[in-house]
Amino acid sequence: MTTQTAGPPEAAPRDKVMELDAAIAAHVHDGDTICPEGFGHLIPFAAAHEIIRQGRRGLTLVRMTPDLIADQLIAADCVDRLVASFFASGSAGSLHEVRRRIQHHDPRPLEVEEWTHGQMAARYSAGATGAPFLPVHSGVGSDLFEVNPMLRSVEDPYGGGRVAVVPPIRPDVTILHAQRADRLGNVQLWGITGIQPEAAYAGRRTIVTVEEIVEPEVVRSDPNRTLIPAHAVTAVVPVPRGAHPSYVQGYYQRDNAFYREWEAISKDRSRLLAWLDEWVHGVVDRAAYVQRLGEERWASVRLDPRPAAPVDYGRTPRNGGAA
Amino acid sequence: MTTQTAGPPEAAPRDKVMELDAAIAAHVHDGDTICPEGFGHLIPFAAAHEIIRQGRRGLTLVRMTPDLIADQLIAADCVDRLVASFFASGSAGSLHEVRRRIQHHDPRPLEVEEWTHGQMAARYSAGATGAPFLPVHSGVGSDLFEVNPMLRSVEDPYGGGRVAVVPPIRPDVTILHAQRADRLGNVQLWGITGIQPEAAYAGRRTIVTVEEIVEPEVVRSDPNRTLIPAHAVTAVVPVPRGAHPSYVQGYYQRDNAFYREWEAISKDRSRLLAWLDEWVHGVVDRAAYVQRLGEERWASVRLDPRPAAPVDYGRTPRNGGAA
Amino acid sequence: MSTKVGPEFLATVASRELAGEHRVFAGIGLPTLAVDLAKRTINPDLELIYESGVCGAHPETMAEGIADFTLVSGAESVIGIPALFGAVLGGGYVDVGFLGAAQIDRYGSLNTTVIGDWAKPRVRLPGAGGAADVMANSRRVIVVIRRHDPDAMPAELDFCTSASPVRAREAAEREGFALPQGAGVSTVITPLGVLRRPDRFAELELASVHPGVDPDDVVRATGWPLRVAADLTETTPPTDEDVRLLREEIDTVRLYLR
Amino acid sequence: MSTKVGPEFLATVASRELAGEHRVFAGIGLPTLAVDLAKRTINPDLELIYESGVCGAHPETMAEGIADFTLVSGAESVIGIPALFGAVLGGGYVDVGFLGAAQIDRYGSLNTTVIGDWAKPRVRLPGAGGAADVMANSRRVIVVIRRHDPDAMPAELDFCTSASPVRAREAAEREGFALPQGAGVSTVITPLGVLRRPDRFAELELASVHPGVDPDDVVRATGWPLRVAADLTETTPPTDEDVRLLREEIDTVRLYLR
Repeated sequence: MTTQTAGPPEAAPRDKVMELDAAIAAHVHDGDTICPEGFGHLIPFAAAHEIIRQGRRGLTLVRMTPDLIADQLIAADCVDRLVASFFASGSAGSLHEVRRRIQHHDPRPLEVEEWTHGQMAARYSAGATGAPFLPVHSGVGSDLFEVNPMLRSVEDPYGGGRVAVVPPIRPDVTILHAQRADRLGNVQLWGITGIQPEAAYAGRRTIVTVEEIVEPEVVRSDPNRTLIPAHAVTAVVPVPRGAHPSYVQGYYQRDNAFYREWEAISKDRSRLLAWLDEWVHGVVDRAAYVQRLGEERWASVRLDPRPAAPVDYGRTPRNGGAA
Repeated sequence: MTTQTAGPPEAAPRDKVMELDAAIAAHVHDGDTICPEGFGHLIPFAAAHEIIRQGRRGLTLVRMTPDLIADQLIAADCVDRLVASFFASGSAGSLHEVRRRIQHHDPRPLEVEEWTHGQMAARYSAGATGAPFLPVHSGVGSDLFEVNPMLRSVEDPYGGGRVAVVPPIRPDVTILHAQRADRLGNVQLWGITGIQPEAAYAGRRTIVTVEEIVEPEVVRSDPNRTLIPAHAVTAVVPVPRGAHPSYVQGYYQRDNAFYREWEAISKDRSRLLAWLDEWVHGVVDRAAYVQRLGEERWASVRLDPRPAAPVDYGRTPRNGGAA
Repeated sequence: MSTKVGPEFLATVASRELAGEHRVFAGIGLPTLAVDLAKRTINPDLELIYESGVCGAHPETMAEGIADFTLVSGAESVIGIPALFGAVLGGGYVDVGFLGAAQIDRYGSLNTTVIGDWAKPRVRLPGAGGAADVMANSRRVIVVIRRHDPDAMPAELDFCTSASPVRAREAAEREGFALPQGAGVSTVITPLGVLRRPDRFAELELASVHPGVDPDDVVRATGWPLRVAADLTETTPPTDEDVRLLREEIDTVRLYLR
Repeated sequence: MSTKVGPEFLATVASRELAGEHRVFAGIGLPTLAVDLAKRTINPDLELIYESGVCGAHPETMAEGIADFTLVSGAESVIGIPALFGAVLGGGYVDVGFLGAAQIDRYGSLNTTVIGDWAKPRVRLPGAGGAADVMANSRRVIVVIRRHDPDAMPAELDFCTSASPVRAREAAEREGFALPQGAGVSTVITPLGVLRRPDRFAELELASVHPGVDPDDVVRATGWPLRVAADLTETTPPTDEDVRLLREEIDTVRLYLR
């Protein structure tokens, strides 16, 4: 007899606004499993840089698409183990620090656990919902079973045959970036929303950095836009431009030029470490990074407006309506 | 060796706008399993009344909360079998036609399949995603297993013990109501969105009635609001006020007075049949029903505006942005 | 046994159970009144969650259903039904669930399905709805029941819709099931008194009697040999302000105060 | 063997495979060009689906990634990753998936994981991403590959990331697995020719050679004894208008046309 323990979130106060350094210091510990998620959009670079600055060690890094954020965290020696379903960057090509660690064990090996996107999505959903496992479609006939003992199977009790299943992800800390939140931690995001709601619920603690803290009335005027309710959030941190060089729908574009530069930076380990010295250790916080990037760079990723068509939620008329 | 067959949706033309009578005639057949869903909101009454008018027989009616729409479809003798997780109306109390059929087999028995809300939600999710089953938390230790042979269990392959599981729902037709859609069938809804996206994907055919057909530009200005993409929709039908006596967030309130009247109507079978004669068989279409209800009734459910705060998706500036 | 106390009394006693709690899964009826009163008195930060997917409701008018317009407009979040039952309930985010029942047994198992035989019942009740899911996943469950007699509180349920941890443990031991995370019914508020369970696998016992109620009468009104707590107390009645809020600000149309 | 044709040729041939299809799961690179060209020529109604959750994309500028801003702004729908992999792919809604690979075998199994041993590979490739999910669920898969030699088209894969229906059937027969709904790779477009499978469980065979290519050279460039179709044809090259669209309207910065 065992007990299902999705496990309740750790308690958090009602006003959840914190500074980034304090949030990372309080909630990210050596040896933690962290999920700094965001599928090509809203990648929480500012939070990752703060983790590097604070010198965390022995982390298990879980991300569907590692992206540059993985190359940086791994090069900074924060990470012992990578759990992922893609080992390159869609826009930047190879992640050379990741490849050096895996192909040459240079400077030391990196433990890897490998899934498909659909399997990772199911793992986050299982983690969010307290499901002990979820069935998936992919994997049958592949070699993925051979290199991953946690990819398993069960017999369909409705007679459909054997089915591949995956276990939940329950990270110690989920770290996300989003467009806006209120001080209670109700988070609104749009554009590619990826795996963020499931990752937020799956986290034992969840830190969300946002472009803007807005008044509760803004959030409450459009409750369907709150994809991450406050109860799933431990700390909310205002960090404008906190996703650069990735992007924020409606706020700034991806810095594709930087993504293209990354290949050359990461290919040369000493150059990569110099980059970390200059852009992570060499800035005190995100505001200093934003300033060092300079106005011209920010102008290159600016956007013109493209507003969403209005919607109305309605309000009971003062003089009644339905009896 | 068996084949997983989520089954592709039946092909549909690119412009999916149809009239309601034609959509029901084309897509709802005697003996079909139908899911006219909507959790207390956006209940597709107009479509159900058209099914009654067209005299469908032998349907399996699947709805989490049967609501008055079930009492009406069953009283009109369209339904042989009810699959549900709640057998009353939250606002109207008892559904007396349902109770007569179950308690007294009057005028004849009604076959019933019974689940919990969480189980039904999982069944729709399984149907939408082609999963052969999904694990659920509820049921352990209850008598639900004894009355429902389709509620089963499997052993967690990660050592967590035995887990209750449910099979997919794959209705012949899912029928929904929503605020707006474009002619391609991209459906936008807000307020309580319930099980609608999953039900739309689960349906072999999916009919969506809407308050308004809007230009593609409206939908495409806010793609995150499109909870049901066009590929999951077979036919889209403009039916203003098509959810009365239930409600449409931002358009009109629930007609709570009618819900309260229903108890007395449905308690007396002859009165219920007279009601169907007057309000379903006695009107040619929804426009006639709307007109018969009268301006005073509509005024009683009107709403004042409460607009959502604007959001912006952004557009690449003409003169460049990121290189 | 006739009702000794009115709905104002039951709603107020229920509201006090919400002191210090973060998130409540609220139903319609007396729970609607209880959560509203708690927010206006002892717990203004209480998050109201409804099975329709509304989280952090701030209704401007009293809801007549769990899927009401007034719960949505101005809410902090509205999520889909799979997310509500999956992530919010299954994820262990609900502190307190409010449930009603036609029958409740000594361990807090609930019947909301049928009176009589399932196949052709004497009374067809609403069924599980979200109750069984709330029971399986909430850190505690409070039951408010408008009757206290051996039919409503029998030795054996006609049907077990929502299993107590004791029944779930029996299934776990018998068939190897994982034990659900839900800790079961902690508190039952009846017209005669308040029953509590000392721990997850214990029996309900009479913790307090409402003013003027003889504990022996409560035992006689119960279908199993009800234990009386050693530290039995008298239930603190509503204050005038509680009653005023309920009648003049919350349920002004006397929909649930009946 | 050196490349006989340029990316304009490959993209155009790929685009023609999309005639009459409803929904395509598009990747980045040559598939980006192919789906854009198809929409501008033979299939303006084609729905572009990206694994980032974008359905019905209408990009105003060429995407540099599957999660690009330009794919989202003006799209018909953006859904979550679980819905994209669950409902759209798992639900059987994808007609055509576009995949790349470092290696492909005779039945259309793909390797995108490693060259060499998995634990310490000679080359660490990007891994499964969504490819294995696309393979398991799409009605057909088209592979565009920039090399045609025995390393890229070997007798045995170094690693099977995305299993062909033949490999899936072996697992089904051996271990009782349900057979995935995906029908596997129908078409492989290489720099030398086009390979097709007559049916789901058949071997790929050479269906057409690009202009100037000797079929025997294609057989020699393939790591297994490649069958040549009885009705072998010559691939129809791009028109001037195809090339103009690709160069002057679609990939104006020559990101993928390289």
